[in-house]
Amino acid sequence: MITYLEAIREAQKKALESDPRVYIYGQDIAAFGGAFKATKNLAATFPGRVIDSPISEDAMIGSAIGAALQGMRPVIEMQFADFSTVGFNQIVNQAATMFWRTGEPCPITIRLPSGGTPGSGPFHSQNLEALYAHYPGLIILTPATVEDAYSMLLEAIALNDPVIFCEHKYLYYHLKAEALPSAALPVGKARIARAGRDATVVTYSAMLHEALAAAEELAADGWEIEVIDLRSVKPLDTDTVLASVARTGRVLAVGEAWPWGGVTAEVLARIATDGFNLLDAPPMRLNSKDTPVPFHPNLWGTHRPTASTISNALRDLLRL
Amino acid sequence: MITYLEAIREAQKKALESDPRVYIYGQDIAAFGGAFKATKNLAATFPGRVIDSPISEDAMIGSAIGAALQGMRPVIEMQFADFSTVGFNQIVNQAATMFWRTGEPCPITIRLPSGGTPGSGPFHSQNLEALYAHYPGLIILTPATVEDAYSMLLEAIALNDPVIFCEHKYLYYHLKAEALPSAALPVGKARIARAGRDATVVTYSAMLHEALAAAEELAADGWEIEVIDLRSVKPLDTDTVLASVARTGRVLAVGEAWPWGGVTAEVLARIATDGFNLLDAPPMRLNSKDTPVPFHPNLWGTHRPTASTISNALRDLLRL
Amino acid sequence: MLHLAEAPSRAGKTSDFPETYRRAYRWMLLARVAEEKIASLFRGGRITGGVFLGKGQEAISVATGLALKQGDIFAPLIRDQAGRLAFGESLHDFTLTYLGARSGPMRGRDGNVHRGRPREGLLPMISHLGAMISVVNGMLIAHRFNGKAGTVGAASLGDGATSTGAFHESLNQAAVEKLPLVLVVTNNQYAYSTPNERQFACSDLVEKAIGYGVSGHSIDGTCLEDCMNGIGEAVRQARAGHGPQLVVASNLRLAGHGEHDDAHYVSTHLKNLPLGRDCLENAQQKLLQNGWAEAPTLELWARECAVQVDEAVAYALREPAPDPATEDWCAISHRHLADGNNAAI
Amino acid sequence: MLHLAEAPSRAGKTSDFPETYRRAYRWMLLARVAEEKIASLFRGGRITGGVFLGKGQEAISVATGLALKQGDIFAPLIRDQAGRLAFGESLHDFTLTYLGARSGPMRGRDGNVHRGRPREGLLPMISHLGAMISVVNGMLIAHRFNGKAGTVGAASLGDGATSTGAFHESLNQAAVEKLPLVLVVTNNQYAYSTPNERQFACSDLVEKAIGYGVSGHSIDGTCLEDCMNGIGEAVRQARAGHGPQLVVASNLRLAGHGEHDDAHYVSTHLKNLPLGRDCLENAQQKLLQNGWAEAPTLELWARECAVQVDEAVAYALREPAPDPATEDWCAISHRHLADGNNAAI
Ligand SMILES: Cc1ncc(C[n+]2csc(CCOP(=O)(O)OP(=O)(O)O)c2C)c(N)n1
Ligand SMILES: Cc1ncc(C[n+]2csc(CCOP(=O)(O)OP(=O)(O)O)c2C)c(N)n1
Ligand SMILES: [Mg+2]
Ligand SMILES: [Mg+2]
Repeated sequence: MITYLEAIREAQKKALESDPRVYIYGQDIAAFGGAFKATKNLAATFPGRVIDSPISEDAMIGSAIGAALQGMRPVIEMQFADFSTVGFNQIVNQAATMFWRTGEPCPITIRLPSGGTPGSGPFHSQNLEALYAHYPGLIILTPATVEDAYSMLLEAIALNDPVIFCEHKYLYYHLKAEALPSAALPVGKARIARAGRDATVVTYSAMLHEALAAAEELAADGWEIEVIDLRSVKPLDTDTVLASVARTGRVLAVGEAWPWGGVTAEVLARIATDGFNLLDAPPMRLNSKDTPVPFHPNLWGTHRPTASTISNALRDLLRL
Repeated sequence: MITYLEAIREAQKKALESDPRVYIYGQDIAAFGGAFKATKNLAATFPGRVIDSPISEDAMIGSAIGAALQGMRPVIEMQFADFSTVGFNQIVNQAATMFWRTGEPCPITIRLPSGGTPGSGPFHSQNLEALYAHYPGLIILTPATVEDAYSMLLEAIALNDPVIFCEHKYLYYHLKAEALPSAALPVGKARIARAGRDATVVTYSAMLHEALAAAEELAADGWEIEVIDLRSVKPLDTDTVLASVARTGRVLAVGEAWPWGGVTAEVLARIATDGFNLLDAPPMRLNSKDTPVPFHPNLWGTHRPTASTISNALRDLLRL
Repeated sequence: MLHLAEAPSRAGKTSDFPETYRRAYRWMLLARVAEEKIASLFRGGRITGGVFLGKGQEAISVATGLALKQGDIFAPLIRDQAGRLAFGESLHDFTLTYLGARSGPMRGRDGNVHRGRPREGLLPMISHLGAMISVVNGMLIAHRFNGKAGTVGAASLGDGATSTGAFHESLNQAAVEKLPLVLVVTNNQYAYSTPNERQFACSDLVEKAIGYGVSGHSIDGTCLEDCMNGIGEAVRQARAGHGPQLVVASNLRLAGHGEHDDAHYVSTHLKNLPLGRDCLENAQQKLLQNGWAEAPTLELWARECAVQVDEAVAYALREPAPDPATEDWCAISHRHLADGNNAAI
Repeated sequence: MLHLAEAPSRAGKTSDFPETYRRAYRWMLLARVAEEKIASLFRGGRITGGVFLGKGQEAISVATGLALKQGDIFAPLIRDQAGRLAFGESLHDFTLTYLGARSGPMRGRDGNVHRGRPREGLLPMISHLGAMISVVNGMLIAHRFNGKAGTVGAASLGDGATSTGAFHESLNQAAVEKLPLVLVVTNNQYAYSTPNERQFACSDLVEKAIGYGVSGHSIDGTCLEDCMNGIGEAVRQARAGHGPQLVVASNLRLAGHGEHDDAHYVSTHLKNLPLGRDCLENAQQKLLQNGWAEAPTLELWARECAVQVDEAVAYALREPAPDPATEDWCAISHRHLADGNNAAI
């Protein structure tokens, strides 16, 4: 069995092995192996290529951009996604604009340990995919499975464009698979995680598992819910979403991030503009509440969508 | 005649006059009067209360938060909205979370000279309202008229919550009104800028004027287009939008910002979920292109929506 | 809140050094005992989230808290339990927050070290390192506007946090505005696992002072007396209008970065240096050597602290957790401006 | 690109100081003439966007450009026309970008000072001050990985930009990594309208060097010789592996912040100090005094520069503007991953 976190480590190991241009830079990632141990043992195996950085997110990302311009393939680990706000400018204004301004590709991968876990609170729980997706020039990946964590990270490092890799901390240890995948869907393609015909749930990252549990729950009542795992939120695979809505006529978009302008807003806007006539009922969305992410597990469990709020929403949707 | 820029200056003057807790802090805003002269003469009139800051956006905003906690009402001028990315963390993680975490209000106003003008290029043209609206805890204002620039800035300073005040540079000198308003719609209410019955355009800030021009153009063909000026994008006045869509059955959302997760996505998501049955045709949206904002006027004129692309979109919408 | 027989108190600060030293020691002891208790609850699975201890850093922390007066401002970080207590934070705020009680100052919305009471001058840290300093600056700017002279603001920082842009911008801002900021950098040789040599290249962090045009002070963080004198002097200078003061105290963290961390990476060489000594033990020896306290008194104090901590933990354990059903899910103070249509269904 | 009778060139750098000095002077002169031309086109309404001049700063800028070799890296800022030319940027890149030609290096996507050719080691600045330094660091890190020793990276900065967090993080990063970075801070006494005393509180910016553990160099920015020697020394030190070098040159900007600004706020006192002298005039006098060039030669050079500039402007004016219809509106290199469904209709 291999965990989501191990898959991330293995992908980095494979990238370091197979491509001499790859190096990893982040706080406490060398001898210590990272706050989450995502780079455990890599510094020893690849001397000089897994490097501890000072607590300087802006300079960390800036330097990665420079190295990428000289042909390297840096992977930057943010200790938590939340801290990328202090490296924000280099990401959105330097990395994201480089290709468009100069024609030079900027192949950097920024790993953002994202999302809530019980007790992690307002500053260690954030989901920032919508923030980065709003800016032109970035690719935003949100793997929900062990297999995708592995294959999409490898693909991210291989891509010539800057990639924001949103890995979900809640899945790090919880999620396990039998083995690493040998083949994978390419970046940019959504996946039908569960087939159904009565309604579609469009989701990604940790919420996929809540949605699958909700679908399972509704299956007991005879409802067949289709669940789509977006995998990448930019580009967003509208075609796969619309094809599903064409089959089901009903859609619920679910995200763990804040509501205003999040992935669910973008998904619904696309369905409304391009798939309006496919809908048998108003589309719905479910997000976290519009407050900072609370520390206490009681509050946290209510702040974000769960299998139970998703299945409630689905029952409403099916009734419409 | 008073310009949009002068209205901003007058509002700051009035606030300084009437409330001793108000002070203004920003780069080159004291003796020099600001890069755009939005604080011209204010330092002389209010000695010690209009203060030049070092080029330290993070510390500028952090200090405003501290002063607000001690009962002051700081107004922070960013020299350009684009530079708020380096003060981003203090805005979204310190100011925006303060009330929720501690129960203490954080009354700061951050003025963001926003939006494109010919030749201002990728780093002096950005529209960041969606970025800030995504975070809980902030109020985002986007005045489109001289009157709103004045009254909403005064209201922003009076509010107990952090306000991101997106003033549009393209309107600074172009837009004029007869006089400053004596009464005003409160923050949080959208305004029907032009009444119509055939379709609704939902927009804000500089795009309002492009939309009004498009509506005028279509009026020549007998179409009556309703134009809604959102005024504030968070909170977003969904009621006024839905009431209009109920009358017209057709809607086009227009924004100057990038498409992914922008105001137009949020507006369409709300209409789709809450106003689905009001629609006679798929809703549409129009945004800038998904690239950095180009420098050259030729490119810039194509990058953002204009009266002519809006009227084209409206003709499509009316044909649907 | 404190019920010690002879409660150390902020009121009645005295120039009687042994008395102040005793008070400092007792806050340090209380902090140590309280944190050990939380650590044991953590090991027992009773704490959600992280636990970060100030073990080995109590001297510099307490010296900061003690040097401040009512009306001053303090922005503590994760290793400041002693300083918080000395500044006036109640032990109940500590236990209620760690145990996630609704009645704590953060009401379960934030936890562990993320607590404060801004109205009482105690800032609740956000996690982003360096971010609290400019907030202190702003509070001092407000005091200047309001003609409140003589207020001092202290902010804590670690060696690692000196690498943040926020540290730089805010210290420079304070210098330009000549604010009474005391920036207390505790160089415990590591930022999480990262040693000084991967964090900065100057030979001593206090060398940064000159580049900002502020005064610098070097302190032995293992020696309570040195901490009290050094911080005391820095606070006096700031209060007297001599602008920001950069204090650098050296020591070792005698715990993991957090309680999940065994700190195996800490060099034995450093542990064996004077730098690696325990400031609490040092202070205890000093008390005995100088005849400022007798062994039985020290034992009494230890028992008193244990009682205090047990009481505060028991109290917090009885307090109800936050209730999501009655929770007010509104992030702004003007409820009528909440973006209600936008909430999750 | 240059067709001077005796073209100043980067190839064939010589240790013959007068010859190098003459070359430097001619690049300075060419920069001055070229910028004056653009300023006059701006006044005539022929330029869109801002125009930012390096007038008075040519000496420090050219010294930087000249001290670098092929394969080195240069991150210029807004007052670096002279340094760009000396580093090897073609005058056509300058005019094509200012005039918004599609054939310029930025293809009309970005303008004026926002140009560069990363493959040739010339970085195109983004506006956010301080943001280019860490990019240079990264390029140097890549060179280290690739075993390219002896490469130097120079980044320009203003006094105002030293207040940014980006400056701090990147200089510290370079120091920790011991990178061959030469950070050239031109203290022209103002950041836009803001004087030094509102920007920092140390007595001289070079005092910052010690706090980063890097070498510092002070230079008279009005004296070409001092600039050449000082920068030359800093570059040598960096190239020899002695880590980052912080160079601080002092002078005055002899123009507005941009051409829209009359710089009325610049103090007359400062203008009358030696600091306020024009480095180009100084260099010219030196040439004459030392007999390194005769007056007729200077006149010839001036005429040659004017011809060059006129040619480059005329060329750029004939080049077509970008065409939105054929423009490739794709912000990423992998076209198949463009978020097509998301485009404006
Ligand atoms: C901007 C930012 N980046 C990363 C982190 C994650 N982080 C939390 S504590 C820590 C180490 C801090 O070290 P130091 O400043 O020396 O303080 P110490 O823990 O030693 O007291 C890190 C990297 C953070 N909180 N903020
Ligand atoms: C982060 C950031 N904040 C603000 C600005 C706006 N701005 C552009 S140039 C400038 C002044 C720069 O002064 P200085 O660094 O001294 O350089 P100089 O213009 O004197 O050469 C300012 C404030 C910016 N470009 N970046
Ligand atoms: Mg430390
Ligand atoms: Mg300057």
